[in-house]
Amino acid sequence: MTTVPPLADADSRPDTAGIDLRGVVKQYGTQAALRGLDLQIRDGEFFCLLGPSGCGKTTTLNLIGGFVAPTEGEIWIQGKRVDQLPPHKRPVNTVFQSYALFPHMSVLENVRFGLKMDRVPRDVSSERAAQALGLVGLEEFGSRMPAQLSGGQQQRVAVARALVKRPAVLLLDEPLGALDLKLRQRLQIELAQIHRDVGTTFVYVTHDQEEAMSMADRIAVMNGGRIEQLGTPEEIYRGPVSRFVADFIGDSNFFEATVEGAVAQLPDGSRVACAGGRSGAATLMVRPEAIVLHGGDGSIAGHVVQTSFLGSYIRIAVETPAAGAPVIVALRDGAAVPALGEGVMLSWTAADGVVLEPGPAA
Amino acid sequence: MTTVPPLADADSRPDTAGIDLRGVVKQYGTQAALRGLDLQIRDGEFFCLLGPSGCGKTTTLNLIGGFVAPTEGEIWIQGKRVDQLPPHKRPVNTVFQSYALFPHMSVLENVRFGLKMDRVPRDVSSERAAQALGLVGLEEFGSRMPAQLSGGQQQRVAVARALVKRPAVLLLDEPLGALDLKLRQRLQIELAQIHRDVGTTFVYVTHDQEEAMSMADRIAVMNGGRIEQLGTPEEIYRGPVSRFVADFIGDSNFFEATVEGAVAQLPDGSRVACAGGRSGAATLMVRPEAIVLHGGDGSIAGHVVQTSFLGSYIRIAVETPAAGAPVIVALRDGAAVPALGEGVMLSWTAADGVVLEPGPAA
Amino acid sequence: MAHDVEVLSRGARVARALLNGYALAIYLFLFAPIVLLVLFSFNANRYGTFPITGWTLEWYRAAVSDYQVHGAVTTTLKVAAQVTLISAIVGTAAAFPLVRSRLPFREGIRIVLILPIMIPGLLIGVSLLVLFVSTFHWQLSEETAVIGQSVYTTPFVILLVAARLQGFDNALERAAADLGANTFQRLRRVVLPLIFPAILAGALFAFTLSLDEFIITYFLIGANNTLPIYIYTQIKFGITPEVNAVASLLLAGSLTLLAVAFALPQLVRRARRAVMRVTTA
Amino acid sequence: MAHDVEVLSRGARVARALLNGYALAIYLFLFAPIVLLVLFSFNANRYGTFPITGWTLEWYRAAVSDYQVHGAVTTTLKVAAQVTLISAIVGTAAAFPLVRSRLPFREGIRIVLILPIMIPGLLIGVSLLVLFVSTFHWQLSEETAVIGQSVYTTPFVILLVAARLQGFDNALERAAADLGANTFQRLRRVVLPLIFPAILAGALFAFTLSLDEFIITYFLIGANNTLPIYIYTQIKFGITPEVNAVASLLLAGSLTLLAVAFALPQLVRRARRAVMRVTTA
Repeated sequence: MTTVPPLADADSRPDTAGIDLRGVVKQYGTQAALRGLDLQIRDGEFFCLLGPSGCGKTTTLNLIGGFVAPTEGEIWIQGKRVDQLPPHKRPVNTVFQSYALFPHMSVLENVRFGLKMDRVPRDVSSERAAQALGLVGLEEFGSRMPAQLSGGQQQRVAVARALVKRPAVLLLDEPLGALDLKLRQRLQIELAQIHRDVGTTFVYVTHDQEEAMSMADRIAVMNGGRIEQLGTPEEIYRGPVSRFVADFIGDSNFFEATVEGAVAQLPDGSRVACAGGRSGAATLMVRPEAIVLHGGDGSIAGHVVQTSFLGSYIRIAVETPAAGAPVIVALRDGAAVPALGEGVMLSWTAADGVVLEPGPAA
Repeated sequence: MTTVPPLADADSRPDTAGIDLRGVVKQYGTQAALRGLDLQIRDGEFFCLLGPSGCGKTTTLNLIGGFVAPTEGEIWIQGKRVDQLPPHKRPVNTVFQSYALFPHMSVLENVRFGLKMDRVPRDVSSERAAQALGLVGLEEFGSRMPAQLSGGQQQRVAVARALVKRPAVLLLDEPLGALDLKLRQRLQIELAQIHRDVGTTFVYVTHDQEEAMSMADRIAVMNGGRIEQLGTPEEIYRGPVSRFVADFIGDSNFFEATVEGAVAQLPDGSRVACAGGRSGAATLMVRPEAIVLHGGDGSIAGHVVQTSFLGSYIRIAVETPAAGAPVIVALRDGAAVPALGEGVMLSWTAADGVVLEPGPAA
Repeated sequence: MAHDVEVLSRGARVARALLNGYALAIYLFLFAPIVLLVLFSFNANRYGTFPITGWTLEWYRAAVSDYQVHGAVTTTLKVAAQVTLISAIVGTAAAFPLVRSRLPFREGIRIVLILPIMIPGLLIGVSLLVLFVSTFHWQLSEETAVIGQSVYTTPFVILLVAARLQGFDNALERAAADLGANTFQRLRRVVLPLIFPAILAGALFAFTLSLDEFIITYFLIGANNTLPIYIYTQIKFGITPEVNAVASLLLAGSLTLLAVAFALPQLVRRARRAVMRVTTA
Repeated sequence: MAHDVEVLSRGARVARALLNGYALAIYLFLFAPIVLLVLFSFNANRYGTFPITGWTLEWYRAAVSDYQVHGAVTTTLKVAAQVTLISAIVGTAAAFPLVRSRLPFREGIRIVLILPIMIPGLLIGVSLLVLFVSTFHWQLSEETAVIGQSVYTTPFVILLVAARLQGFDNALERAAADLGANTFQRLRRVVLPLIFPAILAGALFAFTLSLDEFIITYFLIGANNTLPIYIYTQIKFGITPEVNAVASLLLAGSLTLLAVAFALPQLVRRARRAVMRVTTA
């Protein structure tokens, strides 16, 4: 369900810019890790592959990096077919999840390693390595050993080591996964800044939707070896194409419904507004912050089973015969908070009721 | 800094209800895990011990459960001193972080284990075990082995096994830590419901502030073997007593400031509103959602370094000479979003500028 | 499982193939003597070597009907049974404090415990001989051999059971305590059932080691014969196909026992599940 | 580290104390023979046993100046050096495909690889004797002993190096490939430097095993003497304090080597850091 249309002529040379994956299949034994992937990543964009573990996002990254050979399909980078090239001959570099810093080399030697392999003269390589360390704010750490650095510093060394070779594409494999929340948020801002500074294409793999949304120009949401949706963070949040995407990106409430025009009928008989689109059996998805309590026309009735003050908002769980699980409502701080057990009415505007294919709960 | 005043007469018998820890110290060798803890937990409340790893929260739980002996101090449960009693003689039961289900017994045998130890007749114990399994919605799973259950089901068996003995206090040691986000949110609602149903005192340990805030009546925020703040979620979020608490609960921006009355002067010379309290050098804390862009009087200037659409809100990072790190602003969806690199003015109301002791960044 | 890198240049592919071939040759070389030993024991040629003139079970028949072999087998099994019992009981009990308690020098003991495993059997034999004969003035017998072998086998049981105890989730024992079980109930209902496979594996292991042990036994058993000693004395008169057959039988027995010991944890789990299904049905 | 449960009832506390005492007794019993052996080697009493009539180094002096001991030491070291070299090179190369490749039956090979370690030396000795003498008609010599010992020591090196390779973060090799290193550069600059401590530990281990090996050597070395064989033949004439001294020396040597092998990873790391500090200063 990629939004990139397949090219009319399969044998035509792809666009010379960016990355082009064409009909890529990867089988491990009888297990398919990727089931036919068509994906074009533009030159210079910050692109995220987002999905749960096992969705094929890391396999995709490994295919681009050259660590894994595709079973079928072609991979082009900047107009050059690369799928038969070993990793050391591809114009890409990788920041690994574990950072993979060489523990027996100093930070400077780590960063210089790639240039040494390219037989760059020692003085040039020293200067470029120092520059790269400067880019990540670690000028002073060249003589340290990796084990003497904090997790965040190791991550930055890994970025410097990959960028020092000036690759056409930088691959990042969950590079912030091992760090704690506050540090992660700071490094997200830093990585986005580095991306703007160097202008290289970034392909970033993560299972953390907030991380993807906070940095990416475009996101490909993957599931079961396929791309389920591709678009900007806002496009995906506002218009998820499936229950899986809606559930994976942001919080959501789901209702089984029968839709006719812009009206959805819920299991308890209540009729609520929806964006329309398909008719008949459907799943209705509403974001917690889109629900209004004490709604007017087209409301559903329920009673409050939990109210939690969460700082920036108040979370209300409402049990209602209209839905299987409690409906989660996010109230802005300052709104009137109903008491535990109180009966409430819920409603939302038509645009906020997204209609999806009917499907079972995840 | 507990809000519970120390009792006037240290030898008087504590309140017969709830849990009372009096001057509890726990040393491991020369390392102090707890440095003098005074804590009263009320009968029937849902109480959270919240803090980072190593703060002493799990040690506190283990002291109440009887797995660890205090170096100094007394522990009273429902008017009975228990600190010298082995765990099997205390009126408490525990839900362990790893669940600790006996892998060689069926679910029913697991739940019945505690009653068997109490020599409850087999027919009575079977009935009560079935009841407890019903409470957590697992009536049908009695004959399964633990390895055949999902993580969420195992967690519920652990709750049933602990509750079947009808303890005065139920201790929960990060019981949702191993589960994924969506399941954790559902079980949070379920646990709160079970708490209301059985009326037992719950003492819940977690490092996840959202989890603590969503369920607890009161929270004790721990740090370095002490209680740093004790109160309801709202009290703590709105009025953190220290930079540590502010940073741990919710997102926050910190400014070094010199405070006089209700005005704080920042390093770049700008003067902003604050709640006042102390005078002189201080740290000013403002929540991201309390900051208004394009502010009027008493504003600080900066420029936007990142804008991220995160669904329920839009996160703006603003670099300003007034603060060391980029200031994070949370805009409600629908607000006007400034462009990347644009100059902006930030301000907030006096009540939102919380004045804390001066201190270095965490 | 997977290669470190799947996409290879041609040079790298050739190098890998060569290395694989070389490694296979090494493995063949390592196993060849044992394979040949077994092969020759079925060889009709009565010099117990190439050429293989035909297949026969005669040497096995001869070995099985030899009264000297009978005696050696009886002694071997008697000694092995005693050694197994001693090692399993003593080893299990000694494993607990090693993992659980605040025994002084616990880490030191653990390292030193590997010594009886590492120390050449020759030295254990010599030192026990000094102790028993020169110091205690004991008569050498099956019992002295049992003690000597136990010195060598018990550490294996200790280490196996200690490893299981180390991996044992302490929370399980805490949970049992929390639910009202006292120390003995915890041991009986939770700990022992769960470490039982390790004890059994340790016992099987001790049994196998005892079957095969030569040098300690040789020094300490006096006039008696175990199977390895029988083989050794026969070899002195020359290699015969009968000895090959006896050695092959000893090998087969040892390998079977080791295989069972390795497969034990899974077997126990499966058996338990089957019992569970019957009791709860 | 900690007890499973700290707060105990009185009964449980007594039970624990008893168990600890019992375990300490077991450990003492396991180490007693070795300790006595060393003790007696310093005993002035010339029967090499209790009573201890005084302390002396005379038996060591006698052992060191004995020309038979000289010859045995020379042979032992020559054999051990060759065995070490063969095992280290062959074992390291054979470890790679075991961990990395899609060798057929890889899991099978890994299990079978433990066999030469588990199989009694007696059987290895017998089967190699059959192979060398009856099949190849070779003359027994130091070289046949070297081959025989290598069959026994190489699997240890393979397993040690394979364990290190198993724990080796594949991402490191991927990172090197990603940064432009071809297969040989990856091996030279990343893999070998990082598994070097394991190879060294394996070599030391092989050396120690070779020093102490008795039964395979006894069958295969022909007329030559190694230290263990010397001790064995001396013991036949009766236990003397000289033999105790030689055995103690062999023990001390083995233990020192083992200690170094265990401490190696840390030593290498420290040495590397010191070198780094000098080069970058």
